[in-house]
Parts: sequence; C-alpha cells; structure tokens
Amino acid sequence: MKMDRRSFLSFVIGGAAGTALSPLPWKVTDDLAIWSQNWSWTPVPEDGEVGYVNTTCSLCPGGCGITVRKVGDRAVKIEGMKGHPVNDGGICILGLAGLQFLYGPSRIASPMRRTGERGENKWQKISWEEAISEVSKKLADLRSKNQSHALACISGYDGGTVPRLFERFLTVYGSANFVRTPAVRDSYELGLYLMQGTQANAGFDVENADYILSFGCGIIEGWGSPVRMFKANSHWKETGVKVTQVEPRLSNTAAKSDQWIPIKPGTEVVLALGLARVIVDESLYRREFIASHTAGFDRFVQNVLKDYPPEQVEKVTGIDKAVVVSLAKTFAAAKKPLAICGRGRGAGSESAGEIMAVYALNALVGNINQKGGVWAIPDPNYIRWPELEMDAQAAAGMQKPRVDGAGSKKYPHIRNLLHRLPEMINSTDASPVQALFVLEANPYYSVSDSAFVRKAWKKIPFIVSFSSFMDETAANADLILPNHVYLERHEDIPGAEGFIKPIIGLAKPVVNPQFDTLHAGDTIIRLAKMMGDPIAKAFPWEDYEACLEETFGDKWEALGEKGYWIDAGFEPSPWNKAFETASKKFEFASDDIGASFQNAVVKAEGEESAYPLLLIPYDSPRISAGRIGNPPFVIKTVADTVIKGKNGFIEVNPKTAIALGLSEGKSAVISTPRGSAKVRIHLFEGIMPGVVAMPTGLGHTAYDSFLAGKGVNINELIGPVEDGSSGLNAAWGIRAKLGKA
Amino acid sequence: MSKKDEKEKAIALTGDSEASSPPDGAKKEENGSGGSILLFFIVGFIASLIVGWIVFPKLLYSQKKQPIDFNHALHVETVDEGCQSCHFFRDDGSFSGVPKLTQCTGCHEEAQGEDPEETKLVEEYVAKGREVPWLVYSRQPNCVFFSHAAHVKMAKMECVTCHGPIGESSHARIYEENRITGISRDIWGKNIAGLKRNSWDRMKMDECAECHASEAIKTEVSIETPMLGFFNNIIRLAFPGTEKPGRKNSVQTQHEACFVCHK
Amino acid sequence: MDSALIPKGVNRCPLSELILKLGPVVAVLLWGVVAMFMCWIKGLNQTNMNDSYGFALWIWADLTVIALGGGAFFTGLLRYIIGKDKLKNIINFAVLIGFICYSSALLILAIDIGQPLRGWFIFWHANVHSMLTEVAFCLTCYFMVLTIEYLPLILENRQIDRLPFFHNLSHNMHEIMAVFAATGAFLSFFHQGSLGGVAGVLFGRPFAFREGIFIWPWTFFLFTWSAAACGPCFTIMLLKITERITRKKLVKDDVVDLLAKIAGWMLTTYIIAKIIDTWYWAMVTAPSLGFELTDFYSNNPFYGMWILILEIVVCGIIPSIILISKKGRSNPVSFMTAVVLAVLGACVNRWAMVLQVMAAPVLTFEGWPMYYPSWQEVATTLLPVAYGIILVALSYRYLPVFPQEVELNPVESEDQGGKAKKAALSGAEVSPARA
Amino acid sequence: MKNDQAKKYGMVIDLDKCTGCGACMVACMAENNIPFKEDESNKLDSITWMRVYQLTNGKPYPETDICYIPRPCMHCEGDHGHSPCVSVCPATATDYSQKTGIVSQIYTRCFGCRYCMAACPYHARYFNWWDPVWPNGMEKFLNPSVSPRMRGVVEKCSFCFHRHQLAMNKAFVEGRRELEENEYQTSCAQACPSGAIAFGDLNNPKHTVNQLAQPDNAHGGQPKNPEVFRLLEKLGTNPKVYYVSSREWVRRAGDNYLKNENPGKAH
Amino acid sequence: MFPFNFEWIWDMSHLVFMGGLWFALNILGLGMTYCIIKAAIDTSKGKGGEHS
Repeated sequence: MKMDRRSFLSFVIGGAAGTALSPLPWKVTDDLAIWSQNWSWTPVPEDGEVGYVNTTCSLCPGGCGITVRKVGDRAVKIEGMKGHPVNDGGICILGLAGLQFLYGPSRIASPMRRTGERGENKWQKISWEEAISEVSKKLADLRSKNQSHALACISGYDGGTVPRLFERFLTVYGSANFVRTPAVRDSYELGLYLMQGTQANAGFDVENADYILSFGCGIIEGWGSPVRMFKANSHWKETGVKVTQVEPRLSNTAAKSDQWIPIKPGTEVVLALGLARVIVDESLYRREFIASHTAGFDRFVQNVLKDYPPEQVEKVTGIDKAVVVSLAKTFAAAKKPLAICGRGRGAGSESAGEIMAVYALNALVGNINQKGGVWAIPDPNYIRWPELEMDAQAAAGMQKPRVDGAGSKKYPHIRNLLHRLPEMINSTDASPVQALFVLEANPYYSVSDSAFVRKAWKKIPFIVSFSSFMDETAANADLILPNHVYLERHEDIPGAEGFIKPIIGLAKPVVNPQFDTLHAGDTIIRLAKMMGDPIAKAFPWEDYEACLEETFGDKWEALGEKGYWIDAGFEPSPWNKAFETASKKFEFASDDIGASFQNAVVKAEGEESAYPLLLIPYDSPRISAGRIGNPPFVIKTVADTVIKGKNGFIEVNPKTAIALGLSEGKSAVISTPRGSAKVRIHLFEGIMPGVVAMPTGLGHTAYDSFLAGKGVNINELIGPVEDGSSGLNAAWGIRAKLGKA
Repeated sequence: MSKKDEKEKAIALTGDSEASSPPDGAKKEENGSGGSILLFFIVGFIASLIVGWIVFPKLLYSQKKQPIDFNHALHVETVDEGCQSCHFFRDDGSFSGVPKLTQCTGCHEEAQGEDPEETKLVEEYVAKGREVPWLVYSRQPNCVFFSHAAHVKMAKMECVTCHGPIGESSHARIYEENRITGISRDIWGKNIAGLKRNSWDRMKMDECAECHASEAIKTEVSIETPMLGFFNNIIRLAFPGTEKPGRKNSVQTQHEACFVCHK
Repeated sequence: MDSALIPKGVNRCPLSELILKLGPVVAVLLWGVVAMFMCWIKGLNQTNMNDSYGFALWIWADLTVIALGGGAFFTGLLRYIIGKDKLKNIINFAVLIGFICYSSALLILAIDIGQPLRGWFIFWHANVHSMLTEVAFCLTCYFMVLTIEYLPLILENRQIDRLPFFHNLSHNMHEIMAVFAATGAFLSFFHQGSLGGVAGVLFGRPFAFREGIFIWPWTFFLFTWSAAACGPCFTIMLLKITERITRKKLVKDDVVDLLAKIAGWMLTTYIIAKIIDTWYWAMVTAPSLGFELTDFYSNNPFYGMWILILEIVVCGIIPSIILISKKGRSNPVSFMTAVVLAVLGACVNRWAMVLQVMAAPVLTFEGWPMYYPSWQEVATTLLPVAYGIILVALSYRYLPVFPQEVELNPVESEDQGGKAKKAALSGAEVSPARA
Repeated sequence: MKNDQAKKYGMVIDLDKCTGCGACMVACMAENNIPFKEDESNKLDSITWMRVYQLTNGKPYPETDICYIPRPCMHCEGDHGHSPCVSVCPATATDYSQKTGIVSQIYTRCFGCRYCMAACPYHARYFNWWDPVWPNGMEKFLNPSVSPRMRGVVEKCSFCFHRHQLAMNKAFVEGRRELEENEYQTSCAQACPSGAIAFGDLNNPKHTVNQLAQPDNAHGGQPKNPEVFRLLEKLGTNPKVYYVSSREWVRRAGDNYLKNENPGKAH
Repeated sequence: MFPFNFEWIWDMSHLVFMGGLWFALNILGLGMTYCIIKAAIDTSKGKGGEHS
C-alpha cells in the first residue's frame, strides 16, 4: 500500500479524531492551566503547627513585649504582646519588621577576619576558636605592655547583664573605657542628679498628665518608649488632654498636637525660662511645693529669670510675647501639667541648661514625683555579682582617666561622652585607643562629623565588632564576632525608656540561631576564660545562660513564664524623701545649675555670613536612626518626598526656596562647615523659613542593597557642639547654605 | 523564489489539477484508494486512541515510592481513636494533617517489632531526628484553603468521603506525580477520563463546587434548582428591588464566594 | 520571479524592489518582535506602565486600531446588508484593513496581559457582566468573521484559484457572505460599543463614567458610532496613501465619494451626539460627583483643555462639515484634510478615554501622575503598523484587492516591465482627470 | 445562615489618633507576604495593600496642617449593587461575598488585565510588575495562610480574610458558627499602636465599628455620626472603610466638592 | 462559558450574553462547514478551477 498524500491526510484526520476522543488534549489543557497558575519559582510557605513565643524587643530602648508567631520552626510574624505593661498589644513599625533582621541579607553568618583594606569588605571565615584566640592574643599583648587602659568598648546600651559583662571584662582587664552611645537620658540623669541629688532615670507619667508641653520631643517619632507614647497620645485625644508642641518644624508630633508653636531652633531653653519667668511674675507657681521642698528659688528668680522677660523671649525665639504669656498661663493653670524635652527621638543628649529649665518648669507647678509628673525611677539594681579581684595591672589601668574625659574634673557628673572620642584620638600621634570593642552600636555611622570619625578610626589598630549585621562599623572592623540577633538569644532588658515603673524584660530565643553566631555574653565569657587568671576568675559561669540564671536567682522561672518582671506597686518617693541634695530639697540654683543656665543657649556652629541657613535633623517614625538600619519593609514605607531612587530630599520652606531659585525636586548642594552633600529639594510649608531639615538614619553605606546608598547621612554635615558646663554634645543643628547643583 | 521552486510548484499544481478532475479511467483506482484512505483513517484513529488512553497517562505521571511503606491497617488496629489518633485537630482549629516525626517517636522511639520498614523509620529518621519526607496524596496547590474543621466538625463528613478507605490499606501506594503540574494524581483521579465512581476518586475544584454550588444554596436560601433559579432570575430582572439582601453569597457566581476555598 | 502569483492584468514592481523597500519595515517589525518577547519573558516591568496607568499606550493603540478597523464592518454593512453595491470595489481593501487592525488588536492584548498563558480564562471563566468579556468575545468572533471575509480574497490568488476546491470554496463563501457580514455587523456593533462601555461603566472614575440605557453607558453608543464614522475615513486615508505609493488609481472616485459622504453624515450625527454627551457630562454628571469640568483637565501639557477642543472642534466639527458638503469632498486637499482629521479625532477620543481616565485624579489628595512609554511599548505598538504595511503590500501584490485596478490601469504588455511602469506612472497622473 | 445574619466587615479609622507612623503598612506586609524590591521609592509600582497618605490643608507656614490617612481596600459594596472592581473583572477573579462583605481576589485566576485597577478610584489595587523575590532565606518568614502572588497578577487588601478562615476553624472545632469581635481582627487593626483602627461587623450593633460609624444601611451605609466620613462617598461606591476626624478640612478632603459647595452633611 | 463552569448561572444575563455568543459562533461554524462541504461536492462534480 502506498502512503500518498491523501492517505497521509486521512491518517492525520483519523489521528485528530482519535486524539479528540481521548483524554490527551483535555487533560493536557487542564494541566497546563494548573501549571500556569503555580509557577515553580513562586515560593510556597511551608505549613505547620502555629505557636507563639513571648519575648522582649530590644531594637530600641522602648522595652516592648512582643509575641512571635511561629509556624513549625519558622518565625513568621511579630506582634505586640497583649497585656504587657509598656505596650499592651501595640507594636511599632520597626518591631513589626523584626523578622527581616532575623532572616535578613545583612546578617553575618560566621566569625570573620578582614583580609583586604578596612572597608573593602574582603573577609575570611574563621572558626570561633580562632577568632576568640586572636582577640585574646592581642589583648594579652596590650596588657603585657602596660597598655590595658588602651582597650575601649563602645556599647549601644549599658543596662543588663551583657553590657555589664563587657564592662566587667574591661575592669578586670584594666580599662575604664566602657563608653555608651549618647541618649537624652544622659541629660536627664544629669538634671536629676543636680536638682534632686538622685542617681535615677527620668520617668514621665504621661498617661495621667492633663496638659503636655513638649519642647521638640518627637512623641510620635519614637521618643521614650514609642508604643507607650502612641497610646498616651490616643489617650490624650480621648480624654481631651491638650498638647502643645514647640519646634521649628511641623513634625508628626506637631501635627498631632493641639497647638504647634514654631520656634527658632536652639532657643527652646529661652522659652522655657521665659515661661518660668511669667509663672513667677504672675505668682502662678505651687506655693506649697516651692516653699517647703525647694532650695535656691529666690536665687533662681534673681540670677536666672531676670534675663528672660517676654519681650526678650520674643526677640530670641521668634514667638509672640502674648503667646508666651498665654502659654505660661495655660501651663500653670492645668492641674497636672507636664513639660518634657529631648529633641526628636531623644537619641542624642541635650544641654544641661535646657533640661534643667524644663525641670524647673515642672518644679514650679509642683509636678515632681506626682501623678502625671516627672518621676525619678531608680535602676532596678538586680545584678549582684561577686566582687572583682583586680591585679596590679587592672588597678593601674582603672586609675587612668577615661579617654572620653567623662567623670574627669572637667566633666564630673557625666558617665559617657562618645562624641569626644574622635577628637581625643585625632589630637595625639599615638591613639589612646589601641583596641576597640563595639557592642550593639554603630559609631562609625552614628557619631557626628563622619569625616573626622573616619580619620580617628584609621588610627585605631585593632577593632572588634560584635555586630549581627554588616553595619558600617562591622564593615570597617578587623574582626567580627557576630552576636545572635535578639530573636535568637536570651537576654535581660532592664527598663523601658521614660516608663514609670521599674521593669525588666526578658528576651528569649524564638528560633534556633540561623547562622554560626555566638551570644556576645558567651563570647566575652569565653574570651575571659581564654585569657586566664585573673580575668578568667572574674567570670565563674560556665556560659552566659548560667550567668543569667544565677543573676536572677529565684526570679528566673517567673521571669521566663511571664516574659518580664515589674515592680507594679512602685510609687515615687514623696517630696520629703525624694531629694538627696545637700539641702534635702529640690535644688533650683546650686553652682553647677547656675553655670548650666549661663551656657543655656547653645549656638549652632558656623558663621551666619557664610552660612545663612540653619540645618536641623529630624526623626521620622519610618526611618530607624539608631544602631540598626531600616529593614526593607520599613524603607518601603518612606515617602517619595524623602527618598526617590538613591536621592535624599531636604525640606525647604517655599519662601526660602524661591529666594534661592530652587523648586520642588530640583537637585541642590547643602554645605555646612563640616561637609557638603547633594540633595533634592522638597518644598514643605511646615518648616520655618530660613531653616532646612533632613532626616536622620539615611545615607548608609553598609547593610544591604535595600538600604545602602539611599539619601544622605546627616552626620556627614553636622559636628558635635559641646555644652560648656556639662560637656554633653548639645548640637541641635548647624549653619548651612544651599545652592543649585 | 528561485526558478527551481517555480518549476516544482508547476509540477505539483499540474499533478493536483489532474487528481481533482481525473480522467474516466482513473475512477476505479479511486475506489481502491478510497478503501485505503478509510484504512488510514482507522489506523490513525485507533493509534491516537491508544496513545491518548494508554500511553499518555503513563508518560504523564512519574512514580515515586513513599519513604516508608506505611501500614495504615496495622496502625488503625492498635490506636484507640481511629484516624483522629494521628490526624487530629489542634486547639486552634487547624488540622494536623500528616503526622510529624515527634508523633511517630511517641511509640517508635525504638523499634517495636521486626518489620524492616519500622527499622528504617527508627534508624533513618527517629535516630537522626529527621522528618520523614512523606508524599501527600491529597496535597492541593497553594492557592487552596481547605478547612477540615468546617467539613468534619460542622458538616460531619467522614474522612472516607474524600480520602477513601486509605485507613484499610496495609501498604503505601505508589505516589504518582503529574509531570506538568507537580501535583499528585489523586487530585485528578485514577481514571484518566476524570470519571469517578466513588466520592473520593477525585479532588479537583469541580468536586468542591459540586457540593458548594448546590448545598450552599440549599442551606442558605431556599431550595433552588437550576430551572427554578433561572425563572427566579428572570423575575428579579423584571422586577428589580424585590431581591432580598443576603440572598446569595457571591455576587459573581451566586454560589459560595471565592474566598471560601481560596487564599 | 513571482509573476505567476501576481494577478492577471496588473502591473507590479520587481520583487527585488519590493524587498528593498520593505526592508526597513521588516526591521521595525523585528524590533517589535524583540520587544514583544521581552515583555513576555521578563514581564510587564519592561513597560513604563504603573499602578496608576494600568491601561496605557497599548490599550490606547488597541482601542484606536479597533475603532479605525471599524471601516470593515461598516463598509460590509453598507455593501451586504444595506445594499450599496458600488462599495464592492472597496470592500476588499476595507476587509484587509479590518483584518490587520483586529489581528493587531488581539496581538497587543496578548502582550498587554500580565499572565498571557492564562489569557483564555477570559473565555473559560467568563464574567458576563464585564465589558471586557464582551469585548474579548466579540473581538475574537469578529476576527473570525474578518478571517472568513479575507479568506476568499486569498483564495482568489491566481495560483490558488486554479485549484477547483479553493475556487469553489471562495465562490461559495461569496454566495453567503451577507450572512457573515450580518453576523460581523452584529458582533462589531457590540464590541465597538463594549469598548466604549469599558470606560463608561467605571463609576469610580468620573472622567469616564456616563449614564446610559439599561447596562450600556452612552459611551457604548458613541464608540460604535464613531467607529462607523471614522473607520471608513481610515480606509479612505489608507487607500489614498496606497494610491500615492503605487502611483496608481485603484478605486474610482464615485466609490470613494459615496463612502466619504456616508462617513461624513455618520461623523456629523456622531459629533452632535458627542457634544450633547459632553455637555450633559460637564453640566450634570460630573458636578453631581463633585467635579467641575476644569478639574478633569490639568495645566500640564499632556492633559490640557486642548484635548477637548481638538477632539470636538478640530477633529469633529470641521471634518464633518467638509465631508457632508459636495464641494468639500471634491477638493482633494480639503477632502484629505477632513479624512485625516476624522482619523485623528478617533485617536484623540480613545486617548482621552484611556489615558486621561487613568491620569485624572479622583482622590482629592492625589496629583496627575505622568507617564511616558518605554521603548518596548513603542516598539510593540509599531509592530502592528509594520505588520500592516507588509500585509497590505503583499496582499496588493498577489491578490485582486482592487477590482477596478485593471480597468483603471490597463496594461499594454506584460513582458515589458519598463513600459508598464511608465504606463502606471502616467495612469496615476492621468486618472484623477479621467474620473 | 439566615439572611439577617449576613455580616459586613468594615473598618473605622480615627484620623485624630492616627499618627502616620506606618505600622499598619508593615503589619500588613508582614502578614500578607507582600514582596519588596531594592527600590520602592516609585510609589506607583510599590505594593502596599495598606497605604498611608499624607494630606495637607494647603495653607502656608505657620498655618499648615497635616493629616495622615491610611487607605486599605475599601471593600466597596456599590450603590449599584456591585463594587467598581468586581463587576468589571472579565475572568471572575474577584468577587464580593454577601456573607462577609469582603471583596476577594483570586491570584491564580487573575490573568493581569488590570481593568479592576482602572475601575478603582482609591488605587487600592496593585499589580505585580515583578516576580516576587525574597533574598537570602527571607522566604522563611512567609505566612503559609496567605499564598504568595506571582508576577503579572493584581492583588489587594483582603481584610486579612485568612484570619477569618482560621478563626472560623477554631469556632467550628468548638462547635460555634459565630465569631466574637476580637476573634477576627485584621493585622493592621491589631498592630496599630495608636489604636486608631477599629475593625468589625458594621451590621452588628455590639461591635465598635458600628457604634463609631453608625452606618445607615437604608442609605447605602452613610454614617450618621457627623464626624465620620468615607472617601469619595459621592461616587456611590459605598465603601466599608469609615474615617473619623474632628477637623473640617480633613473631612472635606475626603470627597470632591464644587467650589461653592458645602459638604452635604451638617458638620 | 459552558454550563458546567463554576461561574455559570442560569440567569438572564448569561442566557442573553452566552446565547449571543453561541449563536454567532454557530452561524460562523455552520456557514463555513456549509461552504466547505458544498465546495467539496462542487469540486467532485467537476466544477471550478482553470478547467471549468
């Protein structure tokens, strides 16, 4: 039989008919439909049993309780812990994105030794044994040269067992240079010490105050314990508590407040003292408190307030004197008025004068240690470890003055002055810091005047980072000993910023460590053990967990169950017991205080003629500006008027912009005495003419591609300005000029 | 086009025109070729039927063995609460599905008998703390949300209705995976035509819809047969406004809304 | 070389010349194909569309080619149903243009969707309440009609026609073409309308939303009407361009005049309806939703009030006046102007009903988002143009598209290419006078 | 379920309390497996089911005022009996449930024509221009209750419907068919540190949302509370997300008004 | 599209819409079938082509 064309055609038609009557085409179509609905490259999350772990968030000093939802052994979501005394179920934007830190691309997977130049990001993976012994050898070497005091440690926090272990290590090694990164609590501690004579943290009973006068506090931007402040804000709205916000920029807080009073930046202290003057002049103060529980009131009135009549206040602050007077009256008329200060998030210190002016205001209305007022919260003093046995080397090292000058004759009441460190290093040939530990901090990025910091950094021969992430500091270290992230480790988190009850949160490992990391507590214990006696002797615990358990003793189990410990019945000391000054009274005008007021107004760096504008940093709730960089989710929420592509924006009042010939979106160059940067213009009616503002927390060079290279690090543009009396860095901005790019 | 092509074409065209109007003498031949044409048709027809019904299904599915030849029948005998002993509801209402290793470990910390399969479990998984990579016959694509609670607890359906008498099996069946979709054959069903004799033969959306399209209407509105529904819809169109709110669940399909079974 | 394929009695340039001239067009086509595959493989991130401009250049191109392809259905309607027999001389060309437009539209839609492999869900899982479903169904069906209408023309190729079966098939299809044309007219009416409905039913978008009858917003009828008016103009425009390029008179002027006259009246009635619609929308519909007419037009150059003026006055009133007057039609310059303006009018209308709908802010706190197409979008939009040119060229070359061509351009000798060309040349110059 | 028991889940957002912190956005992203790219600063292709807009009163310094307005999907019911987006979807990939009042989106059904996005005046719908990529093991935090979407489909806020499903599961196991108010809450409502977002059944007088908004079901759910408004109420989309503000300019910014027109309700 | 699809409802809109669709498809299908069959018959009768 011949297969001709027709036969073939017939065969094909038969085949087609048969195929149509077979399941083949229909089944294939159906399968292709299913295939095209389930692409293999779209991940399918594994299902499993859902479980919850209560722990404490330590991304900021807020001390919130969090509940982590797990599916199988994966952590899938972080939520606020219901019933937690600080945040009761609420959670902030950063806390919600926490799992992006845990599983994020900027995690450091194992101990690493630098192989290229610093900052080149060339690393060699090494074992923990090797890493710790390398540190041990360096430190032994330093110590053998009687240079133990040349070891320093910069830490992002100083409460709790982990930083205390580091401090203990430094002490027994022979160095007093444990430096905590700055925070507004430094200023508050100083204020409390000078005016009340107490070593305590400031707590604010914001829930019970009935009028809030805020000198630039970013209540909504993350001041204090962010979630608690958000809740307080909502509570104020519900109960009709009025909020007055004094700041040069319409921040979220200003927008949420009932009254926004724009003020020339840096003159808040003048307004505070001006208000005090009105209150005194009009006798609106609480006599029963002033008369019986304060000292130096008359001297305060005569020596300080005489310089602040409303006319003078108007001249300096730019606020109409009528507004000043009415503000003072409103404040004094409230039953439980509360004045607070600490710009933005309170991530930096303030001048002593400003803090004390605000304290004085609270004192004038008698709202110290009262319901709705400012409380002195003692440290929960729970860490009681065996006394140290120091050898001669350690004792000698501890006698040496600190490199940052804190606690010296010049700065007697200050514990940490990180901003002075670069200057101290740069001012001598041989760096006073020969070895540096960095724990949960990112000073390479966050200390102001970045160029100067970089210069100092180069002079430190040996830098060890304990960071979990490839932040700027880690990227410029010699050795990285990566810590577990907070969701992988046990740790005690004492206190919650600004909270009114002593509280200790417990962080618990939610998941197993994802990488070859080691708890920083364990690292330091192992390092101590490797260094041998007498250092090893100071660390008698087998590991960190044993240390933590021993520290808490019988509280341990309860703490583990609940996730936190709180002194719920805590009440602030009554007036007759509260003050531990020499006079046992609230001190208005000791010598130290008087000096502080004399230096109250901190001027911005730079000459007005060369730099006609004022540049101020602002905090945004959507940009993490602390030791941790913004995770991808959070950076995603940042408005396109803050970052666009890689460009960062500067906020300019349209009036200012018109004068400079700049319009929305245009490129420009901002220059200050400390540096200059390319920015784009965002016109904003909510900023004072003549003032320009840039967000903090941007311009990272390290971390991951989601964050790096976006915007400008404002620390490149601003340098520290020392408060003459306290030594604290009281910079609030810098003079600047803006020109077309 | 080259000249050669043209020539060829011309030849082909002539051939064709001849064939289309054959001379008388060719008629007989055509009858003969007519028979062969039919034969070719039948050959093609049957061959494709064989390919479609027999060869194709074999090619379509890859066969995988379960890691352990699990004996359901044996386990059902020993446990107290039937299926629920291992496949249970958690307190949060979710269904545990295929047991995790910890559940096996409860009894099989050490081998209880001589069975080589049990030995395998103990040695390869329990001892090493490795999860058994069971192949789940009833695994649905990720877009599907299925609530065991709704069906078992509320609708009081039996496990057998959807899963079949798997509890009576003493060996683990071969798991067949569709090479195109990567989905188990149990979803489409053993029968390649998609026909089913038992309620558990197929697990496609059609099977869900079968109940959800009718039952939902029955329980939530009134008994509305397709014809009655048709007339009701005409009435609704003619007299708008007489519609009762909440009459139907889905605006689009008037059955159950999509989110009932999808995520 | 390919003379065996060329219809009898007409003159065509040498194949090499055609290839040479089509070279750049093929290049554009290939560029478009590359862009098309980029969109399919890499996804729609290759475009500059975004969440504000979910519909952009492509959908505009889609709506426009469909509107302009409307010449096919309307000419078909006139020819087969109304019985304007004269139009048989242009119907082939109209069908060809329609076929190109509709196949392009389908291709663009296939590129435009995010999951092209699931595109058939629009049929299988059809939601009958969606205007887009109606569009897809009628578009596909009507494309089938156009294929059926185009097929006999292909079968009439000299060589194919020699095969008796195809000859008979083509003959039979001609016999019942009225049935297909009627179906086509029915389908076309609905999908042209549905395309208008696509925008008109968007009650969340006050710029697009229109009231209407039953389920159909006024735009439904306006779109059909405008397609019927502007489609024939597009056919005429392309005819004139073809004549210019081939330098031949291809269709007698009385045919063109008839079609133009009908189109002119369609355009006149359309523009009256459009003015009423715009007036009602600006005075009643929009204000009831809180909008003033000026809210819909921004001061940026893309969406200024000029669009409205251009669409209604310049591209609506002016061409309709020209086309309904005998004088306007008889002057070649004014005639061409009117035809071009009418085509432009359809383009502008679709532009506004697609892009401006997306751009006009509805939330009070939003601005006008801007959009410019990426090169991939431009290339894939030019792809159908190139494909159309090629298909017209090939159809013209090998198929008896213009029944009057032989009569209008008598060829003296088939073998003497040079002479024939000359004749053709002179024909192009002479013919207007002859008509 | 009887007819009168039909639920209408909705939201009331207190703009006086809302601080614009963005926690709701991230809570949503973390719950619903929202993808993220290296550059998300082009807000026109950035997927944020919940998006917080910034409004200004348009006055110059120092009279400027700012308000933040979180915008999830409005889950419109539509005065016309259909939401703007549901009726236009050609492939029945989106649906309105009369049982819950939730507008669903079935990603595997959607083929990406984007007509629904054109129909939605709130820009609540987002297209997946890119394939979602979770770098370096980040897919570990994906929520199994929500299926990740592929490139080329439209997605939007679902009112965390999977939470409803899970809550119903629990209720079923306990032999209930009804949920308590707190058993089904969206991720954003749960997370909001200001407590600005209330979520619940608008038809249930015991629920906070009903008490706050006082919806008038006879009139398309219009709020009876004079401080409550909805976005673009005039369009007749009948959204189920209500906003509270004590500020007149904010309420006015919720809809379009002719120059001399006063908002319809006596505020 | 088909009555066995989940989306199908026996209501007016489906009847009208799908009815129209199937009607049109049938006209086209039947029309073409008619043409092809008739052409085949005609051809077998010897009509058409250059030879006719």
